[in-house]
Amino acid sequence: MAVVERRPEPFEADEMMTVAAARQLRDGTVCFVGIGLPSTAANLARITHAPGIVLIYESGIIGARPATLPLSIGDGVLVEGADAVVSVPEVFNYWLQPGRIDVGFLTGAQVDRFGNLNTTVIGGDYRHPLVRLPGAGGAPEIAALCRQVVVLVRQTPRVFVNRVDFVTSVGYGSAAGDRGRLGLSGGGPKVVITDIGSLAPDPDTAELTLVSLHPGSTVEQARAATGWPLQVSPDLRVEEPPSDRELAVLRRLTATIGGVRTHGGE
Amino acid sequence: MAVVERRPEPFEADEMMTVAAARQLRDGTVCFVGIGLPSTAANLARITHAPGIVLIYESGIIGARPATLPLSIGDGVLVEGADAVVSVPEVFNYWLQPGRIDVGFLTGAQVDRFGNLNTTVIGGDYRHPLVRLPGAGGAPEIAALCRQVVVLVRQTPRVFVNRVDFVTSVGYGSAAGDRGRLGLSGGGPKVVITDIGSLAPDPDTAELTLVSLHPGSTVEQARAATGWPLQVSPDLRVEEPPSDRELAVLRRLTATIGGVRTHGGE
Amino acid sequence: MAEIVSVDEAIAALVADGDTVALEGFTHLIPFAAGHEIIRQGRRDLTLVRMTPDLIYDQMIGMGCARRLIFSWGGNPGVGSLHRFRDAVENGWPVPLEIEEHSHAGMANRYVAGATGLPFAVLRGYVGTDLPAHTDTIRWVTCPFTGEVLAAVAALRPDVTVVHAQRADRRGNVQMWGILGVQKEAVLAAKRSLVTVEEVVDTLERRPGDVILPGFSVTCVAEVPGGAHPSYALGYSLRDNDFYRRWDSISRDRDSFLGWMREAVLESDGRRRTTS
Amino acid sequence: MAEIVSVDEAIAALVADGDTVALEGFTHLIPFAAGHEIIRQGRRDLTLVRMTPDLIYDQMIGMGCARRLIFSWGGNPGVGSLHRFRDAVENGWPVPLEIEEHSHAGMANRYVAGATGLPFAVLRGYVGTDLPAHTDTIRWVTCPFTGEVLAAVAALRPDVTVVHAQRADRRGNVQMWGILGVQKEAVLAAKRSLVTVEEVVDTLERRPGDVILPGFSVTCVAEVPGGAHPSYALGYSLRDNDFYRRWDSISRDRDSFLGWMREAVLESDGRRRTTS
Repeated sequence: MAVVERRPEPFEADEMMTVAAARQLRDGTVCFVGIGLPSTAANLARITHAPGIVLIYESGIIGARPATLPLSIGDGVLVEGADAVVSVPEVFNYWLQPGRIDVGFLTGAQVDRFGNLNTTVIGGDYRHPLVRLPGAGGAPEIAALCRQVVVLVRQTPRVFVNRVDFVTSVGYGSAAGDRGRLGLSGGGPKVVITDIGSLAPDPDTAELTLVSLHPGSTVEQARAATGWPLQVSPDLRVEEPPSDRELAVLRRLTATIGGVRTHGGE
Repeated sequence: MAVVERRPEPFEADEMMTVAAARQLRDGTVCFVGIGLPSTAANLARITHAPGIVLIYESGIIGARPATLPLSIGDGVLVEGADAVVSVPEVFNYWLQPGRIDVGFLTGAQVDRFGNLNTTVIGGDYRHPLVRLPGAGGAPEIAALCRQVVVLVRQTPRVFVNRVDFVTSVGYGSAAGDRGRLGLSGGGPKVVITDIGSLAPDPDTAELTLVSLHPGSTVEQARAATGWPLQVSPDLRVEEPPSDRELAVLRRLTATIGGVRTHGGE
Repeated sequence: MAEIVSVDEAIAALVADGDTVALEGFTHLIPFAAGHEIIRQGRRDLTLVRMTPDLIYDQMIGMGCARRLIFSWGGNPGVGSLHRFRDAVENGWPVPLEIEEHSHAGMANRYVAGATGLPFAVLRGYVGTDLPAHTDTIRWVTCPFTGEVLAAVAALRPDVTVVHAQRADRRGNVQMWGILGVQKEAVLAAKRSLVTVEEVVDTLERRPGDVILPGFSVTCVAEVPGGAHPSYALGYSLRDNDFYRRWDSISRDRDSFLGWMREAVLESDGRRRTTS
Repeated sequence: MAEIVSVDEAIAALVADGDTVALEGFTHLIPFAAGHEIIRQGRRDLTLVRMTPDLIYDQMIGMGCARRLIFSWGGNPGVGSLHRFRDAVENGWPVPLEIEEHSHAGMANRYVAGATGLPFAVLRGYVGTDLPAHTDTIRWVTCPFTGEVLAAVAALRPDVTVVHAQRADRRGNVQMWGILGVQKEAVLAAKRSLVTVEEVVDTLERRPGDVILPGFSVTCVAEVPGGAHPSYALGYSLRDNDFYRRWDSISRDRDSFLGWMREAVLESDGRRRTTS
């Protein structure tokens, strides 16, 4: 039989970002999922390489297996086929707080050099901000208490700042060892995945350092998109492009976000 | 038509005691029920004059309507027809603690002059008691937090003591005003119903005082069964004997306690 | 036993100007119809409490009902900003809006404290963040056994809590299922409560995952079919995700917002659902 | 994911001499078979934890498994005393038994603290009683908002919790319904856990009022039909009230107790239920 050579399917930067995030999740991982890219990535992992992954949504869904992707964290599609649905106090107090979650996904309007996240206010002061963001949601405790945190965020100099305007969620504070000093039980951001590549804390300084590039991205691009002098890991690697299967599942998933237009019981 | 005069049905002292307790419960009362006489009395009230009474058992049953009387607080018969079944932490934290219960029933191996109850130890010291009783169960918080407490206990000098050996549940402490000083939100024992009559706290001193006698009982009998100089209310009344209907329902109920002998899944 | 009334009677009886009012529902079962009735009845100076303000609070804030907002995440889920909320915080329009801001874990525990009759709740939270510096209802407490310092949050005790549920029976026992959010705690924490329901039935047939609020713990029940739209009631309706997306453009501009509110809420009698 | 094993393997693997062990079940779903296996395997110096010691702890105490008991109500419900518990406390037979005594509200909250990863829980309790003078795990904490003083109880973190449930699936997800007690909290508070179940099934069909313990939160599951007898599993068996009544005379006398234990437990292989 002749081997037919195919050109790899072209892909968007956001798709690479989502696939890279999905690859962080091993089978059996207990994963606290936010809405948007994290939800897409976690479900991509569940459908491809990690069928035994346990997805927990802060709306109280444990062991979610949504048939289509939810638009919000509380779409009815999350309830069907889930192992359990619990109250919001229970999901935070019984499941997140005691450290039962392996990986928590987070994002932010600002991410700083030490992986701290801001989703509260930008500019001005707290009472009179230039931009009022949605606020904390579940993020501060996810950042504090999950064994590992994966941050998913697009990389621009406005987002990747030297110091966040407001610490909504703690990464590594202002130096290595700060998490221990604060008594935070979780491990902090293991990796920050962007549309350019991935950053990880330097083992000595806890400063976010470029550890991988997506296919086609460059170190210069990453540096230009970062608001501090970005260090590059000596082991810088290039992420594998999305496989055909990853891309196919991802595109099928994203096409279903929020389902079709429906009337609310009228 | 000729009116047929009937002799009143004879009854036991325990039956009078249970009927008197049932009469304390108005329709619509939210009632925290312990096992034994309280459960019998509360269900008697539900079936006779108080169909809208809400019975709560500490095993987590809210709005119980058992077809037969349970032997234990956790018999399956309590689950059938109940409005809701909640966890034990929920029944204490969400329902008892915030003061949602109108009436709580209690009993004790000792009851003292100020309505304090002992279900812990008698004689010796705490670590080496003469008699080890079952302990507190739900009683301390029922005594503290229900709007009113009704105590059901047979009256003997060993039970009705001047001062309990161990305060498991607080009545009125050692004087009027003690509940307020302790910050207890519930009203304390409104009435102590015995096989001889009823005692209620004196409005000025909070000392338990004889306020009613069951038919056929005497003040002398009550005094002889009480371990402190028992005061008698100037308004001492005699309890109405059980009606035929009360007796009939009560006897039907008590005949069913614990159901018939059943094999546990063998 | 809860009284069964109409939603306009219930709002008139239970919600007064200046009250602290919680409308809860975590994406699911959001009591939109009751919120619209509060807008129609012109309530002012409310302290609005809600974990996720969502569109209903964007509307109430934009219509000037609120003086203060207590919350933990104020966005249009999966879509973007709440423009009326932002306009109030950033520009004081139509009236200035004070905020009291928490995390979800903090807000959930504040309701739990309220529901359980405690003045505060303890959690592992807020450490190292900038929130405690701005929010006085976050403090610290020391464990009397281990000496560890933990976060404490003040109990929430709303004057009124309003939620939507699938069903109630004629004694006012309320049944809800699907995503449960913090509704049970929010009702039990409040001094008074209103539950709007899809339908009042003779008997509540129990369902897996349902929660019952006994009638003696609820003040009023009102039958409002579709009363959660554009949110939803599992088993009765689907979330109107398209309306959530459209709200972004309706609400971005003050005039377009006011025009929509006039037509869809103020000039509606609240019995027909005209919000989409 | 929970591992599915036999009850004797599970006890051998999870319970060691000197461990703090909680067997929970509030009248309903008491894990008798697992308790008997602990007796058969001859465990010693256990700290036994349980809100309502019941017959199973009377048996374990009488057989000398326990050094210490943490509890809130030790009786034979509706019948009378636990004679072996009393004999241990009053006379030190067969070995002295230390006790750590709480109210139900206190014990329930100690499990909640353990399950939620907090070192203590706060409640309105114990005020004015003689319990705090004898129990060091009851202390006091001051509300940082109101200054009010409330009771604090230390978290319970058993080495092992054992409960019985109706069903589990092959991934170790556990399903229970009926009276729920404090089992979920007791399992989540423990470092290791064993759930014995009436049956292991392919798919858990959900039921009204059921609770699911996800497989990732449970260490071991063992299929033991009838494993709660003489307690019961709603939907599978009825409480053997007659045996509870008979226990009063079996257990009143040391020799009659030992004779019964030998025949019904020690010489049983633990696979057939021979306790009645």
